[in-house]
Amino acid sequence: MPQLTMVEALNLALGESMAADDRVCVMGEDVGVNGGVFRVTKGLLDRFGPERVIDTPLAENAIIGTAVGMAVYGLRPVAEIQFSGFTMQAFDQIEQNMARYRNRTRHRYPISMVMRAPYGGGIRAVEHHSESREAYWAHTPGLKVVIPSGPRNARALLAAAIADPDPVIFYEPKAVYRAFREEVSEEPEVMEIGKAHVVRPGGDLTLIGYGAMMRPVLEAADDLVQEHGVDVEVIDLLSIKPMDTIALVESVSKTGRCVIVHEGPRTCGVAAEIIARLNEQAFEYLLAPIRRVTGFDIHFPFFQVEKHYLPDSDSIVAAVKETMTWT
Amino acid sequence: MPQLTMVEALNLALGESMAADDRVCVMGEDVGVNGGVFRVTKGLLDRFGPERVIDTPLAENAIIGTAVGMAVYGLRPVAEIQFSGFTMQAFDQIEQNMARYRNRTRHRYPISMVMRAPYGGGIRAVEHHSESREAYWAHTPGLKVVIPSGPRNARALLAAAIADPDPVIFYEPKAVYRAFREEVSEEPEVMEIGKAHVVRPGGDLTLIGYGAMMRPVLEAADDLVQEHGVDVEVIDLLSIKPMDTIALVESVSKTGRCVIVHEGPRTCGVAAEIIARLNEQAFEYLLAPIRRVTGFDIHFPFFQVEKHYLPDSDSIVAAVKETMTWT
Amino acid sequence: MSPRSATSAAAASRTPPVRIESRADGSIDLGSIEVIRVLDEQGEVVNSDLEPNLPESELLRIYRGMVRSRRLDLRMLAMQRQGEMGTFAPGLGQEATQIGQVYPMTSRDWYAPSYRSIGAQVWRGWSMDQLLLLWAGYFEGFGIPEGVNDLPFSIVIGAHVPVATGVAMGIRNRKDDSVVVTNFGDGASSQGIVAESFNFAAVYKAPIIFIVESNGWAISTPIERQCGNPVLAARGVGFGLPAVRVDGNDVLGMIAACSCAIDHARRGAGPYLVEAVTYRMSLHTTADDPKVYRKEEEVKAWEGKCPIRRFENYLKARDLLDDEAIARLGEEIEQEVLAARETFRQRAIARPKEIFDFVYEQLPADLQGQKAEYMERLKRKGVEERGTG
Amino acid sequence: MSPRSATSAAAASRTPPVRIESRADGSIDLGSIEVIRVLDEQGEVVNSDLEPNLPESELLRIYRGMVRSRRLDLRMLAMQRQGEMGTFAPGLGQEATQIGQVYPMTSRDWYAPSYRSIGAQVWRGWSMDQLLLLWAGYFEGFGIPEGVNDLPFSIVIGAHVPVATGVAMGIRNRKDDSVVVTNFGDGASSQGIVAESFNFAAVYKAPIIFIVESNGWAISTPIERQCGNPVLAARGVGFGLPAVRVDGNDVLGMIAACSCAIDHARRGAGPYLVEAVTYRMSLHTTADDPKVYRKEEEVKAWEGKCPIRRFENYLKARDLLDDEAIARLGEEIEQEVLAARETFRQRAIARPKEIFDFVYEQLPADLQGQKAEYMERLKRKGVEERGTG
Ligand SMILES: Cc1ncc(C[n+]2csc(CCOP(=O)(O)OP(=O)(O)O)c2C)c(N)n1
Ligand SMILES: Cc1ncc(C[n+]2csc(CCOP(=O)(O)OP(=O)(O)O)c2C)c(N)n1
Ligand SMILES: [Mg+2]
Ligand SMILES: [Mg+2]
Repeated sequence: MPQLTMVEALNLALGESMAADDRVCVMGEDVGVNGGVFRVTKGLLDRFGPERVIDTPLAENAIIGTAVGMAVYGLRPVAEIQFSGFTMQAFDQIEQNMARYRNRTRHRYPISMVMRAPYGGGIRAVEHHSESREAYWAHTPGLKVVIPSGPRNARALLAAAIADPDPVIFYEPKAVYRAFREEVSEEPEVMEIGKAHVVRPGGDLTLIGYGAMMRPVLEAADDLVQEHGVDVEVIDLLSIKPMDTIALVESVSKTGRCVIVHEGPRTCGVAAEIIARLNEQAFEYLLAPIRRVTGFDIHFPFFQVEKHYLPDSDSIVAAVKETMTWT
Repeated sequence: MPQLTMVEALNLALGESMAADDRVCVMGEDVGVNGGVFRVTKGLLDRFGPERVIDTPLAENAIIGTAVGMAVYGLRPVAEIQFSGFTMQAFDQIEQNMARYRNRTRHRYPISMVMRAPYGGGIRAVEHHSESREAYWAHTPGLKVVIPSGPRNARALLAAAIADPDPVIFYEPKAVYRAFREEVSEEPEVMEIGKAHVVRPGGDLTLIGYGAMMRPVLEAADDLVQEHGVDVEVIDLLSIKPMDTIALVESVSKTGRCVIVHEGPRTCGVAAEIIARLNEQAFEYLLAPIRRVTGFDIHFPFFQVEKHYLPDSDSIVAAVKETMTWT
Repeated sequence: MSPRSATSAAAASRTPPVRIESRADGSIDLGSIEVIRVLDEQGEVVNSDLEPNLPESELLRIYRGMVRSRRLDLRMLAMQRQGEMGTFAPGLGQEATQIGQVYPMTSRDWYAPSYRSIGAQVWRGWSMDQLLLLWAGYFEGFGIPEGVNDLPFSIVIGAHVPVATGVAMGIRNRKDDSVVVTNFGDGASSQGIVAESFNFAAVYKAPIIFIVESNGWAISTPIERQCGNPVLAARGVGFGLPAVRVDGNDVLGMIAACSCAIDHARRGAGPYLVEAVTYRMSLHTTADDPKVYRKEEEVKAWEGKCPIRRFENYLKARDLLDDEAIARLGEEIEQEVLAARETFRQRAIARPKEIFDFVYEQLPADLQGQKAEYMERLKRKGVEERGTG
Repeated sequence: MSPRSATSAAAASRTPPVRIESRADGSIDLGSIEVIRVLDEQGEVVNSDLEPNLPESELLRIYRGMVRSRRLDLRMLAMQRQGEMGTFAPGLGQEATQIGQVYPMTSRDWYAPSYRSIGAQVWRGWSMDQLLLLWAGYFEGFGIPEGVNDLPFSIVIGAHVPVATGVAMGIRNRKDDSVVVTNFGDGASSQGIVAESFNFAAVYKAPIIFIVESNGWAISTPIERQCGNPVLAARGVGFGLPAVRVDGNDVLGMIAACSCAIDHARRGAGPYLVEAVTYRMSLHTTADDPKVYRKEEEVKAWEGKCPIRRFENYLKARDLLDDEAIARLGEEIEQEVLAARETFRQRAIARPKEIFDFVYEQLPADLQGQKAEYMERLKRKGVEERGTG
């Protein structure tokens, strides 16, 4: 089995989906000749031609709007937004057409499309290149929101997103793009959207993360188990919407304690929603307040200090330890 | 003291602010000659002239972007978006300039402006005219978000928003626009942004709402007190961001129970955030899971059935009664 | 001076202004916009070269389409005033623009209308009772009829235009020979997404016809305050779109222009921009009061340009119609409309239980709980399977 | 055929296509775009009518501005390669466009640059060390210097254009006599917000000069695949903006065009669109590899059009410069740049404790808790007041 980076794994998934279904096409700024600024679409133009790998003008709103039109026509576009910061430009077409078309047309025109975008901090980038605003899409009816954490699940989830009959926002943690390699099956692999993954079972506390945060989460878990004797259960959310509430409730009903980690701003973020659901469905099992280790409600700082802003294993360990003090 | 509708009270606040400060100007689609499609800006063009009451072309993104520029120049624009559903068009300029300019320029260009928009359901409107997506703005660093519930606080909060040194999203519950009259002081009145209002003190359960939902909330409260013997404390949030966490924590620490009501979609909505904060800061006082009576995670339905979709006093009473069963 | 504390003032511009206009060493000619009509305001043929060569039965079909549009409009207004209809946007006065743009389309072509295209939608195959359902706030009204290749209109100004463009890009990619026709207003031309769509269409040579129905007003904003250049066809050249300006109250002019544009797109030559100059005779929507912002004289002046009367005169001159036939036809169509109202009334059943059923192909697990909660609510209220809303 | 199950096919378009173009009964002339340059590629004056009448000291100041821009650029590239600088966008080859657009401005005028306008920013009064701080990821770099009336550039393509337009609307409202100059790329011209801004500026006759630096590429996308009509000045007519096309590698041509445009705006005649045709000689940004998408020959061809060499030739011909002076001046400026690097290195101190301090005028109560939590984190990590980042 080949050892791939996440970029290579995503490229593999795109190539496989395009080979298997000629309705699948890729579009966006610089995705063709240039193979994408992160090279996720590298080589696809040569393999599939300019009709299926479409370099677009520089206009995110039209990229999503025309992708919706192509989906109406019956194609399955995978539209790339170069950085998730520029999805703001496309908010109009995402919220008003991509997310609504199926409902508005009473199933006549389902929008089977994916909007891919690299998201998150940690790559020493300029303003607008480090945002994590998946909560906007979680709050938007009609969408699904998927965030992989490693090469293998990235490949399998992107394949699932492309095959999904509904519009999927697919956020790729760019800090993970080339951070490590993982074995990826040579056979096409698909994972079900909507399922969280228990990465490490444990009995003392449930630690929930996703995307690029899984690395500090797992680092913290190692530290907690080995240095602090806290047997944490680690859950990788993978799908933000739909959310695997059942898995979360099950875990917290067992552990009674929970810490949630994400990069995005705190207020009305994904952790808030998880807390609300656990409060609703696991209230009687809670032994301590659920802690959030998240981005703050401020603008993502300039890159010389981003490492302090981003949740790290140290802050996660501190939050877990605090939670363990409740009796 | 005159009895005013919310529309009249807002009109009063605009006129007062414009008369007091010649930097204040009003802009948007149909705000001038037409006085706004809901007549909130009626008469202002005649009083203050076309330089300060600006009818704009039909482009929300440019309305917000140019308002930011006018604020940079030193004016204090109050930009109207005709319906909050069309703030999606302006997401780019709201998130990328309005919310960030002060930070980006290290206080050199603070953006003292207001974006007003009617929001919410209940007026038998077509698609995109009934949304409540205040959570998008609550999740966006750099903004403040204010939602009045009646004529008097609408007038006082709008005056405060215009005077505020930071950009304020001001959402007006259009179902309340002409629903009732209230005494409004003849003297200019200003309320502090960031403070919740305890509308009715009580000891058994904290019922939190805002905007148009205050009417079913108060209806439910009456019913609960009179018919069900539940002594609810009712809080009108008024300011979504900053949120008056202290007031909420204080109340729930006393009552131990809480139900939160809003129209917007549930996932990552304002109620989720309130629950997260109460979980963090009032955990030891909670006697029951906090319930959400909110809009569902679906598109706002067509108007023949909207009354079933919107939270009503009946659903609130049911949620409160359920919460009271926990012991 | 800026109200913001100003920075140090400086000397005036350092270089004396030079008038470029007269001294350039080269120039790029931008060409011109053709302005066309076939019939003048009296219905006389003023350009027989452009006159579409149509059989008499077709001419009468077109006439009926326009009258049907008007009658439906007037009926809806009456129904709205009686509380039987929600807010809607009358197409009154724009019947030639509407019918003229859909007439040259085949049923395999794709139509992406605006909210003011009710008459055109009926032409395309939407039943009138369904459109009544739609505007009366019943969700069923939005379902696209079998066999009709249309997009839903968008309430959000201009937001349907990129979607229409995307359909055309799909057509182009698949070398399908259909085309897309979309329309929007003069106000919509200010929306950035419309400009983005022009550019995408031009870059990909997508087979789409953009019809801007320049009806003088966007709610209370006249075209002169809406646009730096009120000749909207002139946008074409900057984006690389061939463009034409048509008298939108002349149905034959519209048919000529749209046929030409559709043919252009169908043979792979790319998109086309058609500016139809017309006038919104009625309210913006039933929630609007135009007296606040526009003069009666302006409306009066346009009454003289009525697209239906003009076409009637033409048909009379060709002996295809006389006053008696006009009256008879009008009555026939009125009966159609009344029959549609009857059907509408029978179909006007709110279905509150449906609201979760069209959001996703399958309702995700975490929405099932919300649906159950909602169903509980309906049950508490005693709302039946097909509640009366 | 649509991959979506198609609706019933129908007969071909009903009306035979008519060629409008040749048979219109009227037309609107769109005029033409003037194309100008003062110096040809060898630096010979080809249009003395447009030649700005500037004192020699000013000509040399302009020359120094261009050289400073280039030297800073090259130094930043070297620093970036050594890990001392973040990703940035070199302005190499666009020095004439940059200096030519700011030269005619007064300090009271407002400048709204793009991210590729580093040389122009230095001209406007930004110290080089501060710009180095900015691009090296230190937040302090973004503070606008005292006395400089500039907007921050926007990383988001086109997003600064409406803000610049709003400043101009403010100027217009207050009858202030300053103007706004803003620039953006050919790629940015595809963004809807740029079109919206054109229209707003035209409707309000706002005193703003839009400079589109058409440098051939938007990352890997050549102008031909970016725009339906690659003559971007042609956008002007549709939006009601006077427009001119300039050789962007001719600094005198740029000065002539921009002076004229600024004068036009300053006297209340409204906005102006200047298309500067130039070429991005270097990488898109330091994260980019242009070899993947463009041919060396194309770059080579543009080397012959170097804006600095061209202007040198002109100055030599006017006996204002010789090879020795060129070398000396170059060395002087190199030293300036190195001194700025030194200052930068001394100032390059990350301030992690500041990140909450600029979001609101006063930190709201509910953010104070978050700040405290963050300060705890820093303390746990042992990060000092002025941490090394
Ligand atoms: C994005 C957006 N902004 C505002 C509105 C409110 N609105 C509805 S129709 C209209 C005017 C549209 O004018 P125009 O495009 O000329 O079309 P017309 O109504 O004249 O047919 C406005 C402002 C809207 N529906 N969508
Ligand atoms: C809204 C937005 N989309 C995408 C990007 C990524 N991006 C940065 S520069 C660039 C190309 C810009 O091209 P152009 O406008 O021609 O300016 P140039 O870089 O050539 O000066 C792109 C796509 C961005 N910064 N902002
Ligand atoms: Mg109009
Ligand atoms: Mg460029």
